[in-house]
Amino acid sequence: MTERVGVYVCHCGTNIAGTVDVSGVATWAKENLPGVVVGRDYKFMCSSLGQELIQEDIRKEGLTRVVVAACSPHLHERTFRTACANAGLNPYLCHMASLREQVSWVTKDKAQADIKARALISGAVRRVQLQESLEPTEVPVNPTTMVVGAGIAGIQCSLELAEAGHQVILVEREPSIGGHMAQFDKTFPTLDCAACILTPKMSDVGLHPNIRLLSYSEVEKVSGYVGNFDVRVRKKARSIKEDACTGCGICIEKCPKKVIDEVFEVGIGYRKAIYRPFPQAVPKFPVIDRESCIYFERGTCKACEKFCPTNAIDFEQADEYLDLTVGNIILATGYDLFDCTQIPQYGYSRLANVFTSLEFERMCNAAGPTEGKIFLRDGVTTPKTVALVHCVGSRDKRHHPYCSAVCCMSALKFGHLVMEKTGAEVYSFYIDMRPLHKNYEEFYDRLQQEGMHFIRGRVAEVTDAARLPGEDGKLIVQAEDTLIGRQRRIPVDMVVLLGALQPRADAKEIALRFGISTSIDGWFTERHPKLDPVATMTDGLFIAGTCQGPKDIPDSVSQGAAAAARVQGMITTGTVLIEPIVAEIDEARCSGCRICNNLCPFNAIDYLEDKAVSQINAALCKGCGTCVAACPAQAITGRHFTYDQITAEIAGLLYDAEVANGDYAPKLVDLLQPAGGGR
Amino acid sequence: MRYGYYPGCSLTHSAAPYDLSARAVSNAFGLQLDEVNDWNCCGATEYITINKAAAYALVGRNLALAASQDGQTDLVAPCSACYLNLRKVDHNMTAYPKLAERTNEALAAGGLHYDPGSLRIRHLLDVIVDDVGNQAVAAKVTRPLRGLRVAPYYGCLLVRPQLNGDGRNPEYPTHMDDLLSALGAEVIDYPLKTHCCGGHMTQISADTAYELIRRLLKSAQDYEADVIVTACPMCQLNLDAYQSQVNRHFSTDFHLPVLYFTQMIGLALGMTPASLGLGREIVSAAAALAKIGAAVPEPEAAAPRRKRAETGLPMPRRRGEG
Amino acid sequence: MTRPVSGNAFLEGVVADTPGGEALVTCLQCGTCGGSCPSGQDMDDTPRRLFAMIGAGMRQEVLSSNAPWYCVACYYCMVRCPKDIPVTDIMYTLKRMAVREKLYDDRDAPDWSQSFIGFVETYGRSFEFGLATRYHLTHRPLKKVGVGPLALDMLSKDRMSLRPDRIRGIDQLRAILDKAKLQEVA
Amino acid sequence: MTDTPFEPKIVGFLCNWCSYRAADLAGTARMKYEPNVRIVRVMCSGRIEPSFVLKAFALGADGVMIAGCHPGECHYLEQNYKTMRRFEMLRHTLQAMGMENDRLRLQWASAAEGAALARAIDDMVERVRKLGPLGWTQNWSEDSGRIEAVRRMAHEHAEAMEVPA
Repeated sequence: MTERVGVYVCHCGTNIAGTVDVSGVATWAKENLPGVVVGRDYKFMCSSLGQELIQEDIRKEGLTRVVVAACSPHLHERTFRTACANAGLNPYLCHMASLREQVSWVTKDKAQADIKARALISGAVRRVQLQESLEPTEVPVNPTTMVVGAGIAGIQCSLELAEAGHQVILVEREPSIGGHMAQFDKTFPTLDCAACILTPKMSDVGLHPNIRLLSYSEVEKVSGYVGNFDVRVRKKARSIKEDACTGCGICIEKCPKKVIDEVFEVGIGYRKAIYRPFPQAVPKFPVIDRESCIYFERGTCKACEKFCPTNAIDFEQADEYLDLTVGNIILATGYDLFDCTQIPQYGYSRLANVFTSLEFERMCNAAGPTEGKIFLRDGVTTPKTVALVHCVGSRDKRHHPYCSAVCCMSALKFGHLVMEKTGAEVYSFYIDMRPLHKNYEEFYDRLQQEGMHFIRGRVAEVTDAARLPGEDGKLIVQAEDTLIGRQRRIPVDMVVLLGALQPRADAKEIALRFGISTSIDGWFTERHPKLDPVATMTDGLFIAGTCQGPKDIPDSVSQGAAAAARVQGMITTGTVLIEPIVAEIDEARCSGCRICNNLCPFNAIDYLEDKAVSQINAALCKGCGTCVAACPAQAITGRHFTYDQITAEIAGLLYDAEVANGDYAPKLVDLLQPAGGGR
Repeated sequence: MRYGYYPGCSLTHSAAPYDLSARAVSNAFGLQLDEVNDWNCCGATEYITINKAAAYALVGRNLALAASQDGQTDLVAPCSACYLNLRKVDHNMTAYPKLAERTNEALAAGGLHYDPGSLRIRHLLDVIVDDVGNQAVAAKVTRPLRGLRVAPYYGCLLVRPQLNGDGRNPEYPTHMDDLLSALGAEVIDYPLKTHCCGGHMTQISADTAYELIRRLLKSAQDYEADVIVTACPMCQLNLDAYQSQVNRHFSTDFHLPVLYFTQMIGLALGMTPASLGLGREIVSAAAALAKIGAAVPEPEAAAPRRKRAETGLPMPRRRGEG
Repeated sequence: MTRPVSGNAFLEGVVADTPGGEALVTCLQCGTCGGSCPSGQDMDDTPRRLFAMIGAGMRQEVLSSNAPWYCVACYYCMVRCPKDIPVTDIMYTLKRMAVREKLYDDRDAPDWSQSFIGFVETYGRSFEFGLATRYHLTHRPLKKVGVGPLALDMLSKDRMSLRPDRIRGIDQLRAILDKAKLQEVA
Repeated sequence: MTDTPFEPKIVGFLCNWCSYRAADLAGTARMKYEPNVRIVRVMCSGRIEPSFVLKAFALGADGVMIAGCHPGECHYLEQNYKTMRRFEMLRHTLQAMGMENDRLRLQWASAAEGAALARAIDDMVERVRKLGPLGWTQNWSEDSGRIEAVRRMAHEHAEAMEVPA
């Protein structure tokens, strides 16, 4: 069969036409490339007029294939596929050549640009003729959504979805929801207290009929695909009968075992062995920490059980496994704080009065270990001077190259709190002040007026080695004041390190479990950095909040809402189309060697014992083609990227090559690859 | 274990006690040190100041000679400055092929060649801590340094710079601390243990150097150290020989002996002070060593050269004195 | 590999003559170097400032700054620089340029280095006593307090030799160094 | 840049998610680079069969560049590790066929590394330009030993694939 190909070369204004002889190339294609019956150039192919041009030719000229030589397929492939579809041509019979990104914008020499443009077009023409009609498969979307992580971002999207009348399963690792925000005291730039704005939302979550809250639980396993995920959740044993517990808290009161709270109080406060991270915790049920519980250590005590009025204590309780099915998953797993001991010159963990930002938040928090009073490590002395160190682990190639986005504002907030609570002098050591969002710059201005000192210079070291008068018994913060160009030593009583926000320690593991990708640092990767910030490359999986990158509360909330909106869209549509660009096994050719089985990271390939062949689950297959390349029997076809299509494209790209190599090389190719049938 | 040994100029004279004790201690642990044949100066911090190509060639000769000694894979330097120069040249020749090419071009003029990366440049302290191990060291201790408060002084070039992130913690190392505690000493944790001794500033801008030395001595004294322990001849020289200058300059009265970690090991292993070159420090260590029942020998040992010394060139008179 | 900003011969020169110097163009101007420097107080311009001046092509001013000569090579700046700029090595490069162009502010440091390598080139080893005499007595007899007794102490403790040690392969070494010097000027 | 007589033709296989987006970025940023590389888009570098590379050489390419996401950043989680393995195998094959290493290049480029990709392309074009045309005719035909080599490789190829992920 001979195909009738139409080639359309776009000027893109002067973006392409300025460098490439568009009309020349179009005519060249029509005259020289076999199968091409139409060769046109047009100012803007993506305009409705441009699209109509194609559609008209499909109808009038009976085109069976279309090549659009314009911009990157990532921009307009969908546009032209739709155009073709509307004219009755299967969208997968249209192919694009990227003349703008790959030729006109990157090539100086016009003659060379023409040669390359022709190559790309001839490649596309050769390829498109071998492309096949494909039909996406349609699958239903389960209307229940799982949200993983119940910090402010997770809480926000859960509430948005629940309010819209959809079922939500909210999974939280810790005994209570709330995340980092629950640890904070005030929030910048408005200084309203974190608890006051967060706890109402938390109880909404706890009470909402559409939200099933699984706290103290972790996702163990995820399988399935967009619209139909199967998730196994492990509900860790709380040792509390939730149906019996009233949350009266008498057990906590009576528990004789006090331990340092490394999680919620970040090591500067205490909790009991049976505990609730904080008074307004949701759910209200406490949890027994079996590592430190005396009963689990020695087999005696049971004080909690004795005093519990409703017999809610259950020492024998075991982990519970829940198998759930959901249509979409939103990851809002948050961040970890940088380990400040990694910068020894700042003395954290060596010099008592060096604190991390989270320790300081807890100290400022009225419900925290010091009931909101700012003390030195001794727990009694009020500091007279405090230094705030920015960029600890951020903007540093040795740790995290990125800016953590929130530290400047936290520093301003801390400065205000210190001055308000203690009247101490406050010095902020910054590299660049970055108050980016609404009312942030104004907050900076306010702190300047409140008398906070700002020194532009990254702190070189914090030491207790006194050298100059007035330094004895102090911590000396040494830095270059870069605006003066001189070294300065500021003696202070307390140093607060604004540590970087970094990905959760297990971020990469989690990403793998859910089948999404991460950046080198470990932040979850969004589908598009600008235009698709909450979707991931994996359909049905969305991300919100700081698991995607450093963010402050307003941004996390917006992302939570955005992710919810995206999911609602899927739910209302009710069904989802699955890309037909997948791999397919020809049972007749499959030798059952199972090489492909362990090459697939998505477990899309099953081995059918009875037939002794492998089979691909189209819904799970993401179409990477690795198995296709690996199959020694060439039994696997990679739809839309078949062996024949790609080799044809190669041949086209090299239209102007001396065939010299060709005379011998086909032999080679056959040696390595008996050019396999359907591939 | 066999190692190439690059003593460096200081150890031939100003730090002779370091060389003496280094060899004695290595012997005790069965480390065979093969001195690099006809080695030359590493250029200290000076050559690179005047001429980069020559500075690299100068060190290159030592590397080439060391590598040519058969079966030699590890080159040990007891002097931190030599240690850095050797490893830096090796590292940069590896990282920058052009640099290696030019350096070898120069070496060729002397019939030599060095393949970057063919030697592992080590500091003697690292060899003892990593290859011998503190446990093995402790096992050999016969005269624990009990009751002796020692201030481990690392200085700069032992831990900095980190070339491609290698080496110890550049700000807060603890390997010498651990070694000295293994010897039974009371190790003090003072904040300036990796700060600078002034390097060659004692020669060209004394006031700058004296201030740096003062800071170190003060910090060690504040923590009531009996003795400062170093792994670098330059550090030892500045803290020991210039201590009186510093005292005069700031009218302080520091009296802190400065010894080498190898001397401390030797003492703990029960070797005689003389065999470790003790008694040749300018600030007497007698009081400190008395604490562990070791007597400092009279410096008369050094008689022969002394004669010549008195007939030597006239020394400048002390200004503002007498 | 960072491409150095073209059109600034000075910057390009500094980068080209410093292993790892490419990072210079990424300087944050955060001042970690100047803040960490033990002799920072004595410097007329901090390293950070010099880097900005290099970026501005202020050759004359940079090469006549005293900062590089106060560098004690403690490498604190280098291990702390958040951009992996080889600060200390750049200081060495600036010294070499200053020496080549005779732009340094004070002769002491360069002359010290000169007399040091003078001995190295003659004997193959450094010669402390020779340095003490040649440099301190001839070069600045009055400026140096207390080197006398120091030298005496060292002699009496047999820690200073009156005779230089000479390596056997001195001719070989000279041949190598001469070749290298040709490279340097080239 | 293009005043040398010989202009190599290089085929680039770029993965859809990282390296192809890097090429897009290089374009959007108007970074000028050598026009010699002609790009084939595949969904993942894992799709690239060694025979594609041989085919490219066979059809007259003087060099082939394979580009994918950085290890650990693969959109398909870990498929680029398989690419790495195949690349090594392929390198053996081509060496056995007497081909210079510089004609085949594996390049990691994240979607943000347009500049890096452009530089890599410039660098490769420069190297291949130095090597001159592949001219397989001369250095290939008469030597039957090479055919053997390739057979052996072809065999190893099958085995290389068996290494589990």
